[in-house]
Amino acid sequence: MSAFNEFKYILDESFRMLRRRKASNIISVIIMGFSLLVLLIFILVTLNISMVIDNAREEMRVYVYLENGLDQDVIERVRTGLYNFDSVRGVVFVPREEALERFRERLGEGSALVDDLETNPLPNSFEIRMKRAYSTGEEMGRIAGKIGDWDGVEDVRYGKDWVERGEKIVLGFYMTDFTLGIIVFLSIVFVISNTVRLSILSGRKSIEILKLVGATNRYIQVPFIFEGAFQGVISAVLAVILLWVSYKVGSRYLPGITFFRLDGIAGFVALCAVLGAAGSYIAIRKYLKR
Amino acid sequence: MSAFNEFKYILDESFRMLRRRKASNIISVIIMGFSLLVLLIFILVTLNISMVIDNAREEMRVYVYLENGLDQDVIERVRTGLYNFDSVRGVVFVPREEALERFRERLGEGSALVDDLETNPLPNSFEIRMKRAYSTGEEMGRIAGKIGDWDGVEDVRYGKDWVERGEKIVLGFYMTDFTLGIIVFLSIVFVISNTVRLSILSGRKSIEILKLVGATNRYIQVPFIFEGAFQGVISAVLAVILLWVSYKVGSRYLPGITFFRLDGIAGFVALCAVLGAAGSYIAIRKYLKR
Amino acid sequence: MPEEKRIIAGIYHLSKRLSRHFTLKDINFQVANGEFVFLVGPSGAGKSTLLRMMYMDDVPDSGQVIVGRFVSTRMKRSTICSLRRKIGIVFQDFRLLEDRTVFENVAVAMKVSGRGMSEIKREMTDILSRVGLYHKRYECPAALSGGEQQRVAIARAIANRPSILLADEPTGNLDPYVTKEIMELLFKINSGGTAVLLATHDVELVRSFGQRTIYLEDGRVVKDSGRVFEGDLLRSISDSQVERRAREFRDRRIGRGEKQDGTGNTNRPEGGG
Amino acid sequence: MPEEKRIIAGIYHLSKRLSRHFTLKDINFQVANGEFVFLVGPSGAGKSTLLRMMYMDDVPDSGQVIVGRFVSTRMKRSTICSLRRKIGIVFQDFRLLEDRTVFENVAVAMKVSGRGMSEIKREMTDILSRVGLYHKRYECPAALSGGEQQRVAIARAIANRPSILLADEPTGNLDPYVTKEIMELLFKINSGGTAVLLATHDVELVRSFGQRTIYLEDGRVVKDSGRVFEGDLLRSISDSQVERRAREFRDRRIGRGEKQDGTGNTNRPEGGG
Ligand SMILES: Nc1ncnc2c1ncn2[C@@H]1O[C@H](COP(=O)(O)OP(=O)(O)OP(=O)(O)O)[C@@H](O)[C@H]1O
Ligand SMILES: Nc1ncnc2c1ncn2[C@@H]1O[C@H](COP(=O)(O)OP(=O)(O)OP(=O)(O)O)[C@@H](O)[C@H]1O
Ligand SMILES: [Mg+2]
Ligand SMILES: [Mg+2]
Repeated sequence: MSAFNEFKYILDESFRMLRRRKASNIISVIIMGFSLLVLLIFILVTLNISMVIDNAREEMRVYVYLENGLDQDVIERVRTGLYNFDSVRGVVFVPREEALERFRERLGEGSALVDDLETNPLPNSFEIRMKRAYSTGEEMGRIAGKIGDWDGVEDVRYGKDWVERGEKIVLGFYMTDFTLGIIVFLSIVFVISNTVRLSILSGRKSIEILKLVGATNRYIQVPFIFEGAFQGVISAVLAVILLWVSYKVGSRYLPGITFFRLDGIAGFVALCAVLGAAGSYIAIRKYLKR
Repeated sequence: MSAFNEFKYILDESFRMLRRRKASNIISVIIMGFSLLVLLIFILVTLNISMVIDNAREEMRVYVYLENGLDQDVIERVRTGLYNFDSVRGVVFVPREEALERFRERLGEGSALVDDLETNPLPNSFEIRMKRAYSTGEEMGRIAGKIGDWDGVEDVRYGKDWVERGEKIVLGFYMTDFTLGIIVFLSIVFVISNTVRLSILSGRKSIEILKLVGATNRYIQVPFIFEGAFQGVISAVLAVILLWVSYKVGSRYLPGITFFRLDGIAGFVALCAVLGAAGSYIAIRKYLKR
Repeated sequence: MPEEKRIIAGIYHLSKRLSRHFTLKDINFQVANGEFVFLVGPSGAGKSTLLRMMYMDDVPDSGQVIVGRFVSTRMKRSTICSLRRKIGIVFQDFRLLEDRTVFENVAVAMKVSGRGMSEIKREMTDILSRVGLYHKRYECPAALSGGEQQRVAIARAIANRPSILLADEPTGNLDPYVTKEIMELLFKINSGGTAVLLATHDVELVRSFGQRTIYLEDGRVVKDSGRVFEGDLLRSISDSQVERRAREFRDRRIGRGEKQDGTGNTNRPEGGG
Repeated sequence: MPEEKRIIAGIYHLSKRLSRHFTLKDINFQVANGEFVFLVGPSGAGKSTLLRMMYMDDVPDSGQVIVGRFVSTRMKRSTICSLRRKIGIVFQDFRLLEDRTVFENVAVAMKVSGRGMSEIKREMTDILSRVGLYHKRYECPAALSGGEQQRVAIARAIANRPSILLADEPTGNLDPYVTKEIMELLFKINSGGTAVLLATHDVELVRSFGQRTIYLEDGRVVKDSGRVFEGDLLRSISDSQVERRAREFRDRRIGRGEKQDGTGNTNRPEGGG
């Protein structure tokens, strides 16, 4: 009976508190919502850039140049060998004629050069697409080394310089992004936890009085924790909505950018609820101790 | 006498208030400082990226290919003509032999192709560096069009496709960055203005009492405005210091990134002072009206 | 003695509905310069509300309040602070600034009246000694007993030597001995020319002094033991001793370079019956 | 009647230094179950501080406070709330929750004691009528007069039918008529078995009732008109009428399924001289 009453009263108290502390709640939710919005923007930008990077990585190819005048079965043996690598996703045979044609296209306005050639200096080749997870300079270097020793293989190339330079840039980006991410994340944590503190500061007096009339810590605490969770949810939802609106506007100019998945959003909102509750719990503890 | 007293008292009151409302001041400064830190990070990243873009833009060249076997004075006339453009910063003559050498280098591992050539198919050319402000596809297209009609000029090229594609990417970046910048800026404004509101919420009672003992609005207001300015300055300084530390750490991994200039920082701090003061003024007005 | 007959505060046909349960109805009374008036009534009679109207923290629904040269129906918001600097108020719930010491609480009222710090320091000793709190001048209200807080409130109200003192239950938290001292203090201030309107439920206290008493009940004035300008009361007001002291007091103020009496230049005939 | 002799609250050699100016020195007294005791002393004598020690809002520097089964020197922080739910407290400054109605202010004390909503609603009518505020049950403290606020504080303190009621100046803001009613109410509660310790500066009030009176002055007990377990007092406590009512009251509580008396099972002999 009493436990049930306590539960009921605490719940009741929690809902009443939301109404009573409306001004401070609205202000807190605005602060938290916009802070979270900044955090979400950061995450979304990181997400989209890393998707661009992944796509670029998928474009990378290893070229296996074959010796001139090989038998068809040697070529087939090479092909089979290439497919045996775990890291290889696909192999395409490029005849030397097609290679020259492609070269001409790539030169673009300098294509007159090709016309001046009397013979086709290019060999037959295989073009290897790597599996996404193995599209690294390291792995490409490793298989290139092996393939280079095979019979009938003249040369293996994968734009070593470019790949390494690209990987350096990507690493730089991730390092910077990660560092900034930590700073931004900590900033948001500080902003939100201090907002909770500031908000609870104005409830000191009620806490004092409730303690004097014999309320248990739980009775006093839970409504604040509930308030924290509520603020967390509402501000998370606010942030997501604002982000979504910006996304809708932004995706007109930058088609192809992605938004968060629905389960990610749900998880984020849940996380904010938990963090809001925890923040309130920590902030109120010191008023209860005395 | 009385005006002097009022001035003295208001000043005195302002300093006392900082001490009295220490908890709420510290909390507010933390919230604002970290919010501003996020804003500053955003601005600094934008700044550095746009410097990279500017540098890339400076690398762009217009190539003027000359007809074969021109007289030296025709070449000189072209050179003079090129220098007459306002947008041209420098002109370099590239003999056809050097051009072939460069091409060989650019092909890198495909340089065998060049060795197969029997004659040098490349012409003499001028390489034009544009002034920074004119390094746009539009301007390059404009002068390319004019130069193309000159005597002795075979062709003018400036990597039209590349420049246009690059400009599209840069435009996309600036659009995105600008949009995000507005969102981030507004978020920070909301966060800070609401922090001021939340902080003043806890001073309501003192305001009420001061009004009842006959204090003028100025006497009540100025200390809060002063507090707002103070919070603005301290949080701005906090944000700058935190940013500078992150910058120092970050610049080990990314040498070459720049920090804000000292006058920019001073301006920022001053701006925060003004905004803090204005925020407090707006927030307190409603308590004074009643 | 025409000067003494001036009305420092007048309430004319004031009505104010506060809630379904309570309305102040057609209140009429005036307080003369230098007069001492008790406002008596049971809990919830409307004493505090009436006083609140006099320091213009609330506005009547109809009727008028005139305090000094300030008229409730012609008040701008910006002049309310001038009014409050001319009157002293003891609030029933003290209204002390929790985060300031006793000294600062009293000083703030003097500061907002534009008085110099050296003057404040000089007078503070006297003011705080009068209420017996000089030794506690650096304590904050939280470290004071109920009665001590009440005395701080009184000290603050009299600090500016107001032309009228509105005291709401100023001895509710005081023991008989301190009550007597405070009442003597109030009479002394009164005899210096300050009109006093003292709201209380303590009928004993009122009876023991025999001053003019206004009885309030359920928002109505049910009895007014004296009327300004009626024979017997006039005599008591223009008592020669009081008058002399009042003049001395004013002279001192003029000596300090202040205006003679900012709140005293309205000579309004009695408005209500 | 050995049960009546139980001590519900005892203070043993309590000393507490509050500031340079004030120290409670070696306080000793006990309150028996169902006793009515006045604690009288001038402003700043230490009445409120002493009461604060009894509801364990502050701890003595030395000595002991025992209330019911709670011993100040062996208290865990988590049991303080149990103590406070067993006693009723009227605070000198009311301590009402500003943002709640009269009903909610009283209900919150009943809720934290785990009482059901239907019971709270049923009893509220009676409690609020007793202090004459039933018609104002939906008002917030800001809309109440000083005396009305005080009565809310009293209502809250008696709402849980505590075994001991600590009342700090419960009639300071009340007019004589309401004061009489409240005192009658307190006596009625007392005669139901609740011990009452009433701090006041109102010596008249104390004298008129002729109850046991403890005089406090400057932090010392200077006189205690009665001692528990001394002849005359014992008689007055074990007055047969009081006893009968007390038993009825307890029986009713048992009938509601509550423990007989959570605070009454410490039978500690008098500790101090
Ligand atoms: N803001 C308000 N809203 C509604 N009712 C109010 C408000 N303020 C006061 N009242 C009501 O007006 C009545 C008069 O209140 P007031 O404070 O003037 O009484 P009082 O004479 O000062 O009593 P006390 O001696 O108890 O202080 C009370 O019944 C109170 O409940
Ligand atoms: N927290 C504190 N710090 C320092 N001194 C205090 C503190 N609390 C109270 N005092 C001092 O202790 C003395 C006793 O205070 P207390 O409140 O107990 O008096 P009281 O008997 O209740 O008086 P009153 O009738 O005026 O309420 C006072 O002089 C007060 O200034
Ligand atoms: Mg009142
Ligand atoms: Mg007290």
